[in-house]
Amino acid sequence: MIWGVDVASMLLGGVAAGMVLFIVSVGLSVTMGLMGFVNLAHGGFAMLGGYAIVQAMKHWGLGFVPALVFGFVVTALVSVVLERLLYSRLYRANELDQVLLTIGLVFVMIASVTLLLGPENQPIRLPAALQGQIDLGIVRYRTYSVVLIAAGLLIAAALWLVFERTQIGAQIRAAVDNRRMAESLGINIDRLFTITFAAGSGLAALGGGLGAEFLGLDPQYPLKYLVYFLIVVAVGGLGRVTGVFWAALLIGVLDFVLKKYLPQGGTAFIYAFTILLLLWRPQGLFGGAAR
Amino acid sequence: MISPPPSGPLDRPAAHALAGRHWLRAWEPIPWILALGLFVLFPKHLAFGTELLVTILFALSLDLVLGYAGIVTLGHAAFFGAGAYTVGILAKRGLWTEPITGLILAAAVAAAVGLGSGVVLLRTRGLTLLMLTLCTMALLEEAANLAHDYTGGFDGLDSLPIAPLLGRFEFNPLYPTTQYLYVLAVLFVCFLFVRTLVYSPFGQSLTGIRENILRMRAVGAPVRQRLVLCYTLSAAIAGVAGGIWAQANAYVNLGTLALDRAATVLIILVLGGFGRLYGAFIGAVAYMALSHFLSKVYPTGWQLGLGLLLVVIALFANNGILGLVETCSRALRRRGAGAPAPGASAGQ
Amino acid sequence: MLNRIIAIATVLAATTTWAHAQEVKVGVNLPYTGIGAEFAQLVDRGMDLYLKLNADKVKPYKITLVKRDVKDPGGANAKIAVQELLTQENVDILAGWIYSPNAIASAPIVTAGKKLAVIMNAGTAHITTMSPYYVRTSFSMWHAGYAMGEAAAKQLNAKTAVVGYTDFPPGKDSLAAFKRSFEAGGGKVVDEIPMGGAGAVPDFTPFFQRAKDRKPDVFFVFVPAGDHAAAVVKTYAALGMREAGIKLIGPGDITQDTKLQAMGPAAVGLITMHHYHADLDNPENKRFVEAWKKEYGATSTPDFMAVGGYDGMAAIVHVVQTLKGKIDADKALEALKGWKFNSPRGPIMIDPVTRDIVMNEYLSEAVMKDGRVFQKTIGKIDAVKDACKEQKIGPCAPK
Amino acid sequence: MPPGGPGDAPAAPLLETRRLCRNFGALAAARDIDFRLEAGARHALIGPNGAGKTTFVNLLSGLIRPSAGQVLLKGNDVTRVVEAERVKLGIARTFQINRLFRGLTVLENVYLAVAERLGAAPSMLRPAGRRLDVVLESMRLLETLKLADDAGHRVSELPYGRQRLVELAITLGLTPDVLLLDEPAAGVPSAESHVILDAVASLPRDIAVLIIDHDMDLVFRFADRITVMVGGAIFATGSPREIGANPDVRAVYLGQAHRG
Repeated sequence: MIWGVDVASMLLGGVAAGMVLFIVSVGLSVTMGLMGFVNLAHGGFAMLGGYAIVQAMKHWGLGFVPALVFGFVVTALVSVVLERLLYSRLYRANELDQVLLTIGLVFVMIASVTLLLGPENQPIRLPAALQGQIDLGIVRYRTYSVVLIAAGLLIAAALWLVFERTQIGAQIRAAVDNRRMAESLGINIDRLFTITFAAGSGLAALGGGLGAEFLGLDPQYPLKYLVYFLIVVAVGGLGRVTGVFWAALLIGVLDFVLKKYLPQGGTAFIYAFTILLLLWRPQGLFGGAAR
Repeated sequence: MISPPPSGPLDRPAAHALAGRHWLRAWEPIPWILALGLFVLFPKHLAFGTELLVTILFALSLDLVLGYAGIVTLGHAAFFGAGAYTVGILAKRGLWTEPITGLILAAAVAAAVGLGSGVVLLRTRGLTLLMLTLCTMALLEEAANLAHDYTGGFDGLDSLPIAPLLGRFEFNPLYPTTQYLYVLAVLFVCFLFVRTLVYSPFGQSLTGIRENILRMRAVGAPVRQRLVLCYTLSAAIAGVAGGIWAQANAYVNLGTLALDRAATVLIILVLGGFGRLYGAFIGAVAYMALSHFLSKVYPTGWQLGLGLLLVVIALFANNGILGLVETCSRALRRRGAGAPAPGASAGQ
Repeated sequence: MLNRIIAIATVLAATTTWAHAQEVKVGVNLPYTGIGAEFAQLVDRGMDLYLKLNADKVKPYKITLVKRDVKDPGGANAKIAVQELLTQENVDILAGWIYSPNAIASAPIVTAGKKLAVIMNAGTAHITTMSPYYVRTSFSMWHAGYAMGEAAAKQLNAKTAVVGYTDFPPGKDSLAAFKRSFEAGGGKVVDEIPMGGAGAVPDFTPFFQRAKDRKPDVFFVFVPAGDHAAAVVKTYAALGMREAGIKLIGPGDITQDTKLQAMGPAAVGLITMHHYHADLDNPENKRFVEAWKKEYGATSTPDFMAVGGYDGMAAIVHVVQTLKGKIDADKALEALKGWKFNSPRGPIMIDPVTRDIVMNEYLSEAVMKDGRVFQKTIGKIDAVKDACKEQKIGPCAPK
Repeated sequence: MPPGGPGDAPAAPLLETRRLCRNFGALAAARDIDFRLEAGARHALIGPNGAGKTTFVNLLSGLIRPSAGQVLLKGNDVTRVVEAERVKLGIARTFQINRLFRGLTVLENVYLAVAERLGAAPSMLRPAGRRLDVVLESMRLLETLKLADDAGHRVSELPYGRQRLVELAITLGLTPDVLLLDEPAAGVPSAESHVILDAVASLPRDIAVLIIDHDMDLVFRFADRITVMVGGAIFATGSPREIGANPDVRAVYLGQAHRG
């Protein structure tokens, strides 16, 4: 029984952390898979979204859920503007020029947020119902972790439906598998990318808001967590929604277990795990063959 | 001068261009004159100047793998750190304090790390390789943090007893004149080596690997072996950069192994223009001078200016500042001559 | 030949420009950007506020602040900043240092530059031993850690403790300090949990779960101030550790004033030992907090970092007055040794032997009062010295 | 039609495969291929799209590994020998879609191949241009292929037809014993294709050539032996006359269901 409680609480904690990783990273994975665009500013959209959500709750008294919706929409809109103005000019450019552009954008985002709202961490106030603990029968656990898991599952299910059951989902899958083929079938890749980019950034915003309780929210956010997002994308396989999902959960749970039982190892285990996994499967757990 | 044999083919302009492309161009001494000029005219800026020169050396080592062999890595600080800790640990324990031989040891250790990781990692490319190099570096950083007894952990190793250069010139922390000239000399030697290398047939074959790795295999090149060799040489130079940084500062810490350093040097090289030898110089000067002087006048908001510069260069220049210069000068020449410019080889 | 060139260049560089008798230049190095930007702002505001509130005490001299961004804890940028402040700006006094590694890296330059250097935050215990010109107006990790260990054993009657700490030198210092006094007082540290580096993800759930499984009387946590502190309290509450009968204690970093209100009721019951919090009841502090809110907004609050800057500037002004605007490092040190000041944190003094600060430590409990979290002082230890240097432990022992 | 070569003598083929198979998942792209290429042969490989011709060339050059079976070069088993090593043993190829060093000049493209063959490539301390032997040989080759005027131009600046010639030039720079040409004129406007076809026709007689092409005129003019592939297997092999007269082959090419 004690053992069961232990395992259950470990799974809950790890899965909840994994869900945050999933929500933020999934957009990055799909846009990178679709266009091969190295968007290092993805975490920046998570930060912008998180800020929008916190500010909306603080100044306009918006509830948590309406604020999340607001953050999604605002960030998606901002990202479309940036995508049309900046990203679209570099679709066929060298990936290193893309790195330069997106890192530059990250610097601009960090500096703007710092100048406008200060360098300090932005605390998020969760509704009282989401704080404290919840009794799940076998174990009492942090309510918000359970909420995160539910939210993550909901988003994953919605994404699955979009990808499997809609025209646009089918187009994205086709384009990720073989862009040239998809183009020759008359799929408008640029338009597809704009839509995916907006949705992915919006999701990142949700992740920024939902994860703020764990990850905090400050101007350095886009750089602080970039490595984690990239690890999830690489381990999951580019452009694979299910891949990102399982990779995020795997890393979330593994990180949790290792931290609990081997805290002395620091974060070294996650890096070692990523190295071994990528050597074993260079295209990630769910990635296709090398292209 | 080349002395063409009686046969005709070597008289063609393309053959002349290839045979003479390693020749010194008129403007090539300029960076070195400027560096000496800085020493004479701005003696108060030598601490910054020393850091700038070390960064150029580090970026140059990255250019070898990234610009010439096309290996995109986010883990190059692993070698910088390996070199820095080699110098630091040997000096702190009183085992080795002579600077020049210390650099050779730093290069050897970094090369060993490069060889070991290169053999394992260079079978992959793209995002996978990027993440593998990054994680390897992060692992080394963790290891350095855990090996507190040797590395000083987060605090690092301070007040390293570095022997005077050539037995005569002390390293003064406040007026780093010796450091500056020392780093400049080492940079010059390393630059000559890299320059020779990229114009050699070996360098040419690296360019071939960058341009089309599959075709390189199809002409019979042992691609993996070349990449590993190039990676090892580059690691050795990065190790020299790290070692000399530790000597000049009499200090090592975990920052030498950090992602920050690896990412910054990548940005610097891309900003300057990779695969062009001088991109390391231009990029380091542009990036560091801008952030240094902008942060003096505007300590809280200088990142905005830097970010905008990166965005503008990415949007309007094809391959960094040197790419922009090349495009402009080609356009000017075309307008001036009214004839198509002769195809210059890429990578020069 | 080369020798001579270097010598000439050195002389050229060293020729100091004319210093106005009336103007004193203070070179400030702080991480105005990057992960420490928030802390830099607090220290910076603390300094500015002192000058603003005490304009008459500065007269007839003029203090000019030359501010430099040191960007990161990497050491190199801080070194360059300090070197240039000394050689280009010819500052009379140095100040700043948020991060300990930067203070460590700068030490040789400070020594070579022969200028008074006031450390306004960096807390690793031994850094004041690294240069004879370092004077610290902030704290050492041992101040709070050591006092907390004593209080936990005696006042809180704890028998067992688990220590969770951020795995970098201030964290290790804090662990060592707490453990030493707690075990001397008859307690036992049953588990020591390193919780990742300073830059790690501030999700402490797994570590706290491990601590909870150990069922200690108290859980002593050190994390660097900032967003990590908020996460500590949230995790503690959310895992139901209070209900499990485990008291969360630590240095004041975990109840940093700037984060406290955002923690809300979850923070209630936290017991911390520190040299400052904004709710301290003394006239100096009342004046300080009031002026702060007037200057930087009603929702803004000073904290222990701000006080480090504030007191540091007070020390500098004292030096300027004593030396009549002509700053000489050795005389400045003499002026500061044994200097006493009525700070918002209560009476403070610079230890004439160690050049480190001597100050009161306050044991506080977070309670709800008038709808906000309030730090109630429940105990006080007068004139605490840095125990690490007092007891000559590890790197604090004289070489 | 060229006169019958030494292909009539079955003694020791230059290149041979035995029951060569390659599967991609459930798809068998090469099935039990027994094939012989004689020294000095002009051998054409034809078949409808998707017949597995390029897969077969990839197996011969070592770009991909077979699922089963053997590849023999001059009687030696080279099945396990990697692509780059096979080049050293004398097998070289062109690609159906250009694989060039697009950012480099035409001369540098050929230089890379010649430098590898002459063992100059590992040299680090001499300037590439000082290896006059490599430069000279590269230039001579370009002159032979009438590319010398373009030698200084970047490959990406050339029209596609010229690029196809560079593709051929790189391969010839390796002076192979066995030359595998995968649709050398594919994608080239017919006005320009004759240059490539002339170049192919004037290859040295001692090289054994295997050519894939859809242009039947070219195939029947050039080849002294033709192999027809269908569905990953060899469907027929014979002299051009035999293949031309084979009703099954005609059926395949006229799109009728064969043996239908």
